Amino acid sequence: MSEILAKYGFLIVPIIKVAILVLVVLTLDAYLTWLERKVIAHIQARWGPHRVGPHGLLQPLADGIKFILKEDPMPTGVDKKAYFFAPFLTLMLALTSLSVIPFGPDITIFGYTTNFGIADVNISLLVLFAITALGVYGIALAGWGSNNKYSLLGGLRSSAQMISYELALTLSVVGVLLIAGDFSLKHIVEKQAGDLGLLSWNIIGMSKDHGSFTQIIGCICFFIAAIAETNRVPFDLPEAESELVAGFHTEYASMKFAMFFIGEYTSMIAVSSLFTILFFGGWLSPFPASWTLTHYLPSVILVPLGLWVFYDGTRYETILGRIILPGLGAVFTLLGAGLFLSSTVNELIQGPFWFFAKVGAVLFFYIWMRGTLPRFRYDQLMDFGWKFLLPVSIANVVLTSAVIMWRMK
Amino acid sequence: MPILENLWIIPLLPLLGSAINGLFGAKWSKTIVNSVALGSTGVSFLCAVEAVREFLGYYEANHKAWVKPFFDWIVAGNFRAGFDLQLDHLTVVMLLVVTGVGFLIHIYSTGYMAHEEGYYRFFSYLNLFMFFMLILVLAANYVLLFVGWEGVGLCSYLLIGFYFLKKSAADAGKKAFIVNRIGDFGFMLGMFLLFRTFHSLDFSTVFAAAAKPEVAVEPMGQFGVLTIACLLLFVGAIGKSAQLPLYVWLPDAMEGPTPVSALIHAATMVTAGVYMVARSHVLFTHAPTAMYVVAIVGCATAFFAATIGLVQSDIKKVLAYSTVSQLGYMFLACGVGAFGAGIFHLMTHAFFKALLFLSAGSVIHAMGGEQDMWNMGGLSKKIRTTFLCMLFGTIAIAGFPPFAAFFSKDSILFAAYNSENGGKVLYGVGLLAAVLTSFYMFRLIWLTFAGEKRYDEHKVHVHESPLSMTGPLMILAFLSLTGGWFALPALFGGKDYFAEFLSPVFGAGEAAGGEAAQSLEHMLSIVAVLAATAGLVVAWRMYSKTVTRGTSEGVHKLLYNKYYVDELYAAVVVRPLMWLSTNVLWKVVDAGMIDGAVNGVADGAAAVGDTVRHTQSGNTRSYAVWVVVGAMVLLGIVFWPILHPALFGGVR
Amino acid sequence: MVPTSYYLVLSAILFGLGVLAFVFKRNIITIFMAIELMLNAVNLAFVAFSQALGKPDGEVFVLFVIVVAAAEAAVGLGIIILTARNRRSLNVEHVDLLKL
Amino acid sequence: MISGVLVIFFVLAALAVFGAVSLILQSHPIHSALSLILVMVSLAGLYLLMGAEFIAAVQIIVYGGAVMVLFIFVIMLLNAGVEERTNFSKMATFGGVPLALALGGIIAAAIARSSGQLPAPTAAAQGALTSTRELSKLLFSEFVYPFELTSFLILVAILGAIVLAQREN
Repeated sequence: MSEILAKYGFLIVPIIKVAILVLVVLTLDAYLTWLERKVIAHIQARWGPHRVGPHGLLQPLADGIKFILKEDPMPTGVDKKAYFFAPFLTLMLALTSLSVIPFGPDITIFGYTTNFGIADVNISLLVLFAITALGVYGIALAGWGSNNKYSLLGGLRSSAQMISYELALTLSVVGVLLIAGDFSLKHIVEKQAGDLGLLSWNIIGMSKDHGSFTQIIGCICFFIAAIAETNRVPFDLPEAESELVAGFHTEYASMKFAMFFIGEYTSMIAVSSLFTILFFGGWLSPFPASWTLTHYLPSVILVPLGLWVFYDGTRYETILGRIILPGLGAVFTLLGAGLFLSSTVNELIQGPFWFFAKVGAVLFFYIWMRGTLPRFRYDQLMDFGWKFLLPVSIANVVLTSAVIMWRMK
Repeated sequence: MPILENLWIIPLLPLLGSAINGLFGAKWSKTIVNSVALGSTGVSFLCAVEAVREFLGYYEANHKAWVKPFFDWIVAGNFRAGFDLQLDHLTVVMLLVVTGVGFLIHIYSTGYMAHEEGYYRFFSYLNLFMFFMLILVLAANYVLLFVGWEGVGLCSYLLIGFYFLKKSAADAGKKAFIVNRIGDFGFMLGMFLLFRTFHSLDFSTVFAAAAKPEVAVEPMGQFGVLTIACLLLFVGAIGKSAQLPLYVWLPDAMEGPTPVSALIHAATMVTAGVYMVARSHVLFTHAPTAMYVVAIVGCATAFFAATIGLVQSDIKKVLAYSTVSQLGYMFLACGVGAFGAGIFHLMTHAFFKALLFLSAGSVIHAMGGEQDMWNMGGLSKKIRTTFLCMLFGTIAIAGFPPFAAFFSKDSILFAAYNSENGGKVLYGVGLLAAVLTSFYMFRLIWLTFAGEKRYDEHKVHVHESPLSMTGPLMILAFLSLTGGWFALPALFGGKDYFAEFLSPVFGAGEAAGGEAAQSLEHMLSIVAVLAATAGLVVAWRMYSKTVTRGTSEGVHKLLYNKYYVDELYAAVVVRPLMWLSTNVLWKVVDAGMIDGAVNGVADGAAAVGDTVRHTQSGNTRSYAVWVVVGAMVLLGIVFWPILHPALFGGVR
Repeated sequence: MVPTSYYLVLSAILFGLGVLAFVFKRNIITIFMAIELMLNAVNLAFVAFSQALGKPDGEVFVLFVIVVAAAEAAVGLGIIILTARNRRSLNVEHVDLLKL
Repeated sequence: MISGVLVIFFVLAALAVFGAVSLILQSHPIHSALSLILVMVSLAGLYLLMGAEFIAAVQIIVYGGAVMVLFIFVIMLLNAGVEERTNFSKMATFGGVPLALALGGIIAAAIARSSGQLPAPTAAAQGALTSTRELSKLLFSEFVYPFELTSFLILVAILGAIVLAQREN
């Protein structure tokens, strides 16, 4: 096994990793939609999906089937190339953007060491930005191609919005780059490692060994700009349903629409991961490395959760629920127990655990905002981007560089 | 403060005055302008006096002229013309005369010009003139002297044409300028020749080189380098000092205000020629031919101008011709080698001629601008001071003892009499001129002051001039009485102090003592007095009684029209020139060639543009293609060495 | 290992195509794109040279070119918008007032 | 034998040329823009191939992400239609295409003739290129004044664009 890996590893391992990643991410997207609907529903004092499966857990599946089976009408007078090309582009770029994100430290399986992610590029941050920069074309082309005034307006808005907020997005990262002195996301994360735990993350920026400074300003700027980049509320003007029906994807249906949908959520995940990596120390545990007990936290969380789900599931109304939920609970419990028992796997799982925990938190924040905030007006959007966000991020760059210079000597 | 060490102050002061008045005077009241003009001139006069005093001390210490280079002006190759100022006894005389008389005339002008337009302009010009004149006098090399020379010419032009609205005035100014150009041309040629000969234009160098014993005196009738150089310089002098045949501008120059006539065209500028000749006496003494020419021209001018002066009716014209004639005397003196006498006469003439002009000005002032003597008469009662001053001047110029001109003119005639080859003739003509002089001067007196009035009482209100005018008159009258007394002892066997004073410059030349000479001189001076008396008597016979302007015919007509010299020049010189300029230079050269060339270029450009214009279709794509063409050409040039084997199948 | 001349030839071809587009197209925006294409061709040559010579200077030049191109795009497109507003057309051949 | 790198090169080059040609042949500006984007992306790939990864990233971020988006934005804003093939300019109609081809030909020929003089890229050169840090050092030491100048230029350009774009009022 190991010698095969040593021989053809460079060919086999990436394929496997890509397969896993796509699978995981698509599922994640699907259940992200579920989560979103649920959370918003509860924010709005509704039940949300609860018909298909227990607590609507099978709703994403139903949606997927619906998307596949739907008819795909094509409006007259569309610009065919653009119309067909746009959704593919969107999805493709969204997925590609995940390829440079390290979900954890390098791992060694069967004596074959590889990075916890698809590609390990030394300018991965730039690559990520490049991909997100191209992301606008999907929307713009969709808006243009579908020969519909609402779509066109949506496309226009999104392109303008993208250009405006990309600057702020890039500039807000410069502080982190100055601290890390490297474009590689992996190194950026490793730079944040320290015996202070979460205090040495970039957002706090307390670290003894190298010049560092709190990136709280950059963090806020980045988050706002990132929301704008992903066209989420309160910056979802390209698809403002109250003004533009559905914006750029008004004319899309079935799989094409699905692609846009998946693309959006994937890019949400990508951006959240980037956010985590840049400011919240990526896969690093918030506790100092010396606190080894905290390594059992996953199982400490999983086992009770599983048990509760099992117990709660047995009292569910429908038979299906009474079958699925306990099963799920059992899975959780066993997983936690397994982790508790095999320390190697436990160590292996630490990084991803924290990473996805943080990403999940960020995603929840996303959804929370959507449930809370009203939409910007267009001129407000532009004013905010150019007159507030950009100057603030520039100021952050200046401040950070000054402080680091001072700390260095 | 040692003025001598920074002598530049003396000329600088008038320049400053001129600049200040010229720039700001327009806004200022007459009082300020006066104070500036008079202040600058007066201070420079005082400085001059102080400088002279210091110089005399300096001379006592080390017996040589005082020269100091202040800064280099032109330095080219081995040629150097610096701003060098020189002070020796000759300069001293000129300096005192210029500053002193100039100052008096400034004072006079304040009264005379009181009611004129462009008051500040007048004084600005006058100060500028003082500046240039002082430069001329103090210059230590020919180039700087030429600067002053041209400068005074300019100022004379400006001041003659002071009433530039009056066409005759403007024309007179132009005439003076142009005639002077001829002389200056000669002067420049002379300078070039001197530089070619002596490789320098500094007085000291040139004269030292010329005074060397090995430099032979070019014998009579032989035209060597020195002779030609001297003659050329003398041409310049002729132009500047209004000698035959270039005297024509001076009478017309009387168009200018009377103080100008007094200062520039009687006392100072016109004598610059004499000064220049005297300054380069070393050269002249080495060129007897030139000397002889000078003597003849001077003598001829003296007589010629006097004859014209006989019949003029304009009071200033009379004085103008008298000036020309007196200048002739000075040149006669220089010509016969009596430079000292020439300078002596220059000084005295400066006094009494300034006096006469100023008095004439006072008369004109009194008559309210009337200049024709036939419309005057019987003024002696009305303006007594002016009358007395003018009488002083007349007696002085006529040459009665003990007035100034008696001594100066006397010494000139004596020198002429003693000079070899034709001295007697020169003396005779000079004597005749003296007779004429006293005649026309007393004619002027009688016509103006004696007899009954020939003007309309109600039109003209005759009044005496203010003190600012009569004051200078009196001073000058005193000077023209006493100005000659330096030479007084010479009559009684004593020595001529003036010649003595100048002897460091000219050498103890013509103080030829000896009993014979003594008696001869007495005899000659008695003759001169008799001649003057003759003139006086004739004038009294003709004009003391009531006279009327008679019709002029015959000789009188000829004289009255100045021998038709102007007409002659007009016919011989001016008209051909006009014709040439009009028909050749203007119509052919200018209109044809120059304008043709310019317009041709313009038309050519227009024509080319007309054809090329069509490439400018306004269509952007065409422009783009043109850009491509240009890029191809450039690349072709750049890549040529790489490409041409490729294009012509060459092998790499 | 790709020979440098390959890159250079490619950049030459791209440049030629850019020029072709520059003279061939009628739409102002497309012509502007042609200019960008030429700039890109030049950039390629720059990078190729800097690779061949082993000096990063070429890449610095490329950075400058990109920056200038960005600025140019901003101003140029502003001009284009104005032109389109005034002339009501994007066809350069309708913008022909620049003549006698 | 053809190495993998060479294969990649040819693929990318073909893409670039195809994009350039289609930029010319497409009649609609937005398709031309897309073709141009294709060219740019493939050029970025070539830069990566040469080891100039930073340039590659900047190429995509600035050109792909900003400039071309601006183009497309303008195209949408002006709602540009299919370009009309007018032929007012005889010069361009008859002279343009051959001249342009000739120009490209000249350059290509010059390169082809002189390719012998070119130094072959060495491994050391490759290594030197990969370092973004070195690039930035050069940029901020030797080329700092041009750098500042460009930043000033950008400022001017921003102001110019604003002045141009705002309506008269």
